[in-house]
Amino acid sequence: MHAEGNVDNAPPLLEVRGVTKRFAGVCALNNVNLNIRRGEVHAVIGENGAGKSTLMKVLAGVQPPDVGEVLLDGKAVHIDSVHTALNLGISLIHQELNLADNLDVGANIFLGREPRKLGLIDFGRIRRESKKYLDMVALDESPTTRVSHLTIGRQQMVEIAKALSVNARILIMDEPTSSLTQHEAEQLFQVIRQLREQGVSIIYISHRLGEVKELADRVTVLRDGENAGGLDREEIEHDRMVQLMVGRDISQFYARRPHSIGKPMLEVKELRTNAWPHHASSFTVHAGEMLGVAGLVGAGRTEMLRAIFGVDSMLGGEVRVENKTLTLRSCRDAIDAGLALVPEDRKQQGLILEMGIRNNIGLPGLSRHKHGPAFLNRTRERQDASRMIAELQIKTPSDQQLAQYLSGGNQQKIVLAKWLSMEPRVLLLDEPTRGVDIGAKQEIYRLMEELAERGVGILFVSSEMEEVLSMSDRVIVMHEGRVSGELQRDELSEEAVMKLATGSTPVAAEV
Amino acid sequence: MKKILGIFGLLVFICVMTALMSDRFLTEFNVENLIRRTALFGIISIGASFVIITSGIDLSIGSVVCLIGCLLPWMLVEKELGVPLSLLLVVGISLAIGLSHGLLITKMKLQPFVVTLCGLLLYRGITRGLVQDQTQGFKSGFSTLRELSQGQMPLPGTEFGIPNPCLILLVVAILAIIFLNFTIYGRYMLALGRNEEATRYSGINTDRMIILAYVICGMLSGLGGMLFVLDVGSAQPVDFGSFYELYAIAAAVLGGCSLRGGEGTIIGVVIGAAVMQVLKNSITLIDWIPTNIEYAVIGAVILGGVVVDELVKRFAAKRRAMAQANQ
Amino acid sequence: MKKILGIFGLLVFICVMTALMSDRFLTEFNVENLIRRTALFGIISIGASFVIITSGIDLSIGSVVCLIGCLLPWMLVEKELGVPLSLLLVVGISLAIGLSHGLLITKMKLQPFVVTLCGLLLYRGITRGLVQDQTQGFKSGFSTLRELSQGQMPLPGTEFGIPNPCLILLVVAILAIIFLNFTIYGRYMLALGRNEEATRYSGINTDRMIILAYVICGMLSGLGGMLFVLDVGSAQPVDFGSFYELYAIAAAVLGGCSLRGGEGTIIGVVIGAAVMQVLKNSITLIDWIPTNIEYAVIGAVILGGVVVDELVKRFAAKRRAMAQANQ
Amino acid sequence: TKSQSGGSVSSNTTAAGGGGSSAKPRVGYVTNGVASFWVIAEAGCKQAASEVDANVEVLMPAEGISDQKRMIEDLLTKGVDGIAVSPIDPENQTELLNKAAKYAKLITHDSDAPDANRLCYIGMDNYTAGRMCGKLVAEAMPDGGKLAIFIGRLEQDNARRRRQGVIDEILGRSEDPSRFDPPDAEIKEGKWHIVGTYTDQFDRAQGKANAEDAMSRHPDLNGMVGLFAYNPPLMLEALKQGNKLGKVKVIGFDEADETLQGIKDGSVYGTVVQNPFEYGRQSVTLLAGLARGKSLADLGVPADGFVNIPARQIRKDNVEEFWAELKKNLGE
Ligand SMILES: Nc1ncnc2c1ncn2[C@@H]1O[C@H](COP(=O)(O)OP(=O)(O)OP(=O)(O)O)[C@@H](O)[C@H]1O
Ligand SMILES: Nc1ncnc2c1ncn2[C@@H]1O[C@H](COP(=O)(O)OP(=O)(O)OP(=O)(O)O)[C@@H](O)[C@H]1O
Ligand SMILES: [Mg+2]
Ligand SMILES: [Mg+2]
Repeated sequence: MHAEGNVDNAPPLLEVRGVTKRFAGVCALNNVNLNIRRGEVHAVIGENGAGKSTLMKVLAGVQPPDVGEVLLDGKAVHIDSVHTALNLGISLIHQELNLADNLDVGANIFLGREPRKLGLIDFGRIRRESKKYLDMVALDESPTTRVSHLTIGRQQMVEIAKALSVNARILIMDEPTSSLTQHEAEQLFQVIRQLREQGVSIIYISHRLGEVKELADRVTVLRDGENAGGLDREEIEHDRMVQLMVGRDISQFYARRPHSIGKPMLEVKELRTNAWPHHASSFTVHAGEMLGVAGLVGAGRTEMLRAIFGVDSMLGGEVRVENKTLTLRSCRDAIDAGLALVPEDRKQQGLILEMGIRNNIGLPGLSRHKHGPAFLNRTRERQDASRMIAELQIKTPSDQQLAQYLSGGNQQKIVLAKWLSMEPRVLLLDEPTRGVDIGAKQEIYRLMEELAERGVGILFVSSEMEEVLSMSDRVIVMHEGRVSGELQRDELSEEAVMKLATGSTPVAAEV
Repeated sequence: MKKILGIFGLLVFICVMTALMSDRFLTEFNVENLIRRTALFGIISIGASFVIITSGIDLSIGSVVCLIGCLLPWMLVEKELGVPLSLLLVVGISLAIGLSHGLLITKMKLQPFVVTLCGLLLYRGITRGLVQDQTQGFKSGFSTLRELSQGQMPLPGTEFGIPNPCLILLVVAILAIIFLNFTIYGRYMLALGRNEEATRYSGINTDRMIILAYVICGMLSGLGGMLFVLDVGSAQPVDFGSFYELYAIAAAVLGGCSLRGGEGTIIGVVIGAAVMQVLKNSITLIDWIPTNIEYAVIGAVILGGVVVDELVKRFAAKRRAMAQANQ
Repeated sequence: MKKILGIFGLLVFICVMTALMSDRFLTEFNVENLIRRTALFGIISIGASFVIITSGIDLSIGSVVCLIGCLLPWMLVEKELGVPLSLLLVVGISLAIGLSHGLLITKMKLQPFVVTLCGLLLYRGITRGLVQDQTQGFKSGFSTLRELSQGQMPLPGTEFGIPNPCLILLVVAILAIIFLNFTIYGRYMLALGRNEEATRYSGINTDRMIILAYVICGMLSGLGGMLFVLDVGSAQPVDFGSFYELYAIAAAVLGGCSLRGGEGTIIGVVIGAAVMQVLKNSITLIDWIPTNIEYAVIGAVILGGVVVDELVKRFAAKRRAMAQANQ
Repeated sequence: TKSQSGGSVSSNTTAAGGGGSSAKPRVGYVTNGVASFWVIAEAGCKQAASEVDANVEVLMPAEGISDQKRMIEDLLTKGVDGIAVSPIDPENQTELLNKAAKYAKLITHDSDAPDANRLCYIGMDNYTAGRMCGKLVAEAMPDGGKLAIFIGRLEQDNARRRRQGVIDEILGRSEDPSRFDPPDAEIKEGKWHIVGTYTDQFDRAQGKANAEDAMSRHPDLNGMVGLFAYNPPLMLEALKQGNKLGKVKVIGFDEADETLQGIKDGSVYGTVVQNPFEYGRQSVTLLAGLARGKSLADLGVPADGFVNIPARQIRKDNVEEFWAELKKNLGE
């Protein structure tokens, strides 16, 4: 725990005292304290919905606290707007992407702080300066590229460059790596270390405890909106963090139970998608098998899953499920064949946030269980929902709760529940644990395993190396829209995956 | 339910105030008229609300009313096509219009506002060209057909009768309520109005649902146009049904539909339509309100309605938060 | 640039076709008329485009044109307030209207469609009540003031003169272009039109920017209303400026504004306004097109324009994808 | 300020049109709106065009006064030889009309613009026609009673005069077209009680609603006067619905089929009809003659420039004859 008279004994740069924040329905923060020293990387961790993002939004002037005060350099400050926060030198990289993708990279980096000449925007300076920050995060994009032309990962790097450009004293990063690959993440860590050298304080939020261990000087843990303790540099260990976060032990890696692999469930042959029209992929998923798909961001993995699920039409190739070739005109065809997809972006593609849990879970099954020609089977819907809520241990006051009021992990469980109630034969998962806390992550792993045991074929895309390594029976690695290699369980290693992911070029400065 | 309460309260309030200020308001004759007008506008408003629920908009409603309103007497009187064929054509045209809106919006990915704005211009223009700007009327014929709008079903044991359009509205509204709340399609529409992408990922053919919504709207606009012209007796292509889309959309909004999609109740929409018709009636019946500020009164009432609705919502949210904090 | 190219091509195409079919099209007199009309509609369309860029909508433009168009002669002729005071009042009223729209939308969180729909009803209603449904005109007076709309600046060395509204449009358009593309406020509007939250998180007071957009739209509608009435000479409260909001929005859409916000160029919008005025002119000038299908032609051209635009976009995207794949 | 463009237009006119009396004259006929009334006038125009060998173009502005301005300008652009206009707001359109008069022979029809340089006016006096309608009212209701007036709009000059004529006639006032009784005010004089004037802005559903509401508000109404062509049919609909057909006297204006049928059936006492067919026919004949270089006097226009096409009262006795003539003119 934080020993009060610590090594460097410097007065805190930023101090949060007794902050409380309520939303309709939840108390997101309750009497929370936090102190940040000059030039440290301070990790804030906690389960989904613990209040991390809310606390950061309070600091960044996005949401005013109900009670409590914030002190900067020992002086009470009143952060009533983002503008004030920026002026005080506090800059926040939000958990969700926040870019105006109709503008170019440079415009986004300097949005709200445009250099001016004679009252007009100084475009030349924006171009020059943003290049500097792009170089800092090693993003080789021109400042005049439209943001909408970038992949999600690259957009995240732009967001980071934007935060850097503030030259903040306190830089807050809310899960910056959730859409980055290992390589990009490493780049980010280097930037963070540099900034720390320069005396910038960094508040770092992540569900990847490995990163926290690697980076953080101190850790503050939140649980259910309250302080659950803190750790100093030498105390930062996986088990202690987990202990504080969830109040019980969870082992570092999920231990797979060995199980048998059956007949081929999903066969993909020479599949070509819009992202890489001339590159084709082929592979097979067997019953009870977990096939991991690794690759760099933009390797075309999401596109591939979408094509298999019939969201986008494929350019060529064949998809067979249990030896039957599918004609995929829409998702319905895929669902009818026994496929299910947990998409990458749960808020946009997985859930209808303003609808209740029950209706969300019931949505894909409505047409299967209808009465008569088209009447709703509400009983069935209710039963399915309560069964799933119990089975997946979704934390909610009622099955009518709107999906938007749940924490990220519980939202992800609803997306899973929605598909499990359809009893799929093949489950496609796209980054199933992105932004999900360690407890929920373990449960998702447990669910995946249970399904595999029941003979479901699982194809999962993940950018988290640990996850790929620990969960897969077999891994295919994608590079530029094609499968660049396949690794059996005993061949799996970080180096091997990275080698294939970067297109068989020797792994350079990575890791 | 709560949403309906507000607009229902407003309707009751306006009715009570008017009844207090004019002893003629509650006469059978007036009530009957009000019911008939509400029914006519209610039908097109229900159409509008389907489109709005899928987070679309239909600006062409008034022009479809014009097209059908002019074509029906034109086909019957000028072209002497006979009632069955004419009705068939009316149905076919309304359907084709709704269908083409839906297809343009889903398959061509055009914005509903743009597509239906073009519709607004197009259908009125076509009507004017087709009937050469001539007023089209039934010339005192077709009285059986016109009973559809003008007749009434006597209530046994009373002098009072329910106007036929009201019966039609009743049927339409009940079907709409069942469709929206008790069938999977209604659920799909509500879901896709909130989040089309997620609905599509759930295996629902959202394009088909959106097309269906525009088809329903087109059909109900056509039905409305038919009933309007059967009621009024004649139609002039240049101004028949002009601005009715705005009345229909306003009724839907008053009735609790959000233009952001995914929300709305049929009963609320019908009450919304009633509010506007009663308002117009009140302005005529109450002597000291000059009739030329009619638009201003309607505008003010709609604005007041949504402002109060918003304030009540905020107040409720605040009270809920307080209550929780005190627990 | 590419966006403008399409609409510019359409304008040129229509002009060439009309010129081929009517030898009167390119007479000085006609060109001058066209320029004046385009200028008048261009001004209100620029207003509309600001609101559309912030992903809002303003349906009240036509009613503001009506309000100002009737009030100006009313104040000058009936109330004899004098030119300076009247102009001041015109500015004040337009500003107040824009401001109240902006405040209702940002602070009360009402939907732009609803607020401005109420405005549409309200301002026309108020005008009708205020001037008692009487036509308001200048009665052949105030000719100096009317020069603003009717006069022209002779081009030295030629017989040709540039109509004053065109000069006003030029000033408005240049200011708008500078504002939108070269000042931070324009950039904020573009950004918030696409992603309001992100813009707010960047420390920008988005509410203030949205209010500003509605104020600009209100002011330009007011300016438009003033120029329209100075040009025409009189205004009837019941139909003056009726449907102009739709023309303005259509011009903005034709000119490349997306109703989803964040996109649009001023030059495109002005060309969009020109397309519609030239179309109307062509229909009158070309003998074999019956004038009563005017609306139909405009509707068809707008629809055709957006459909072709969409197809071209798809084609370009496909080709780009192919090109990338071949690298 | 228009002198420069003026020069160019007239020169173009001569260049393109040839101007001479040998070529077919081109004539424009601009109405004040879109209505069936004008469709009859259009038929008259067409007939005259073939009679005197001219080209005629009939334009109906759908969007009010600015639309009318645009149409007149566009006609001038086309270089027509003559234009007949029914000005929407004569008092304020002087300039536009004078401009038109500069480049083409300009006459007014249906509604006059005495201050503008028009050559003559073809039509009738709406005030007089109103008084004729008032006479019908007095005939139909010898004992007087409660009366409601229905009209599309009141801001049009012809509408105002027409209504005033009705009121002045039944109240036995002197002739004064400039009088104006406010529309909402009730007028009680002697045996007459005029409860008000209802406008509908051309919305037919509203027009019918007005008739219904007037009956709700005044259950003892004895008479209804409809002053725009579509008003009497709507009043009949409302009466039918309220089972008061025949109990309330209906006096109309213009010649909607339903109105004429009503006169035949006895549910309408009578109507006053203008003669739009003649408006059109005479306008075109006159303009074509002027274009061929004839003078007004040659063409039989009285010195005061007013070609009177009188309104007529149609009652049960002459309705058959009138209707037959109307059908013939429309080519039905
Ligand atoms: N605008 C809001 N309205 C209502 N409730 C909210 C709002 N924002 C957050 N909450 C709730 O407040 C609680 C804390 O949310 P917060 O986003 O801070 O959690 P978190 O620790 O960042 O979780 P995660 O790891 O999933 O990002 C959650 O229960 C959340 O549902
Ligand atoms: N809708 C789209 N249209 C065109 N190109 C797209 C589209 N979506 C993605 N792409 C492109 O396709 C490529 C593959 O993207 P995809 O999202 O499938 O990668 P991924 O490997 O799944 O990465 P991530 O880990 O971010 O999900 C990228 O180059 C991206 O720019
Ligand atoms: Mg968070
Ligand atoms: Mg992906």
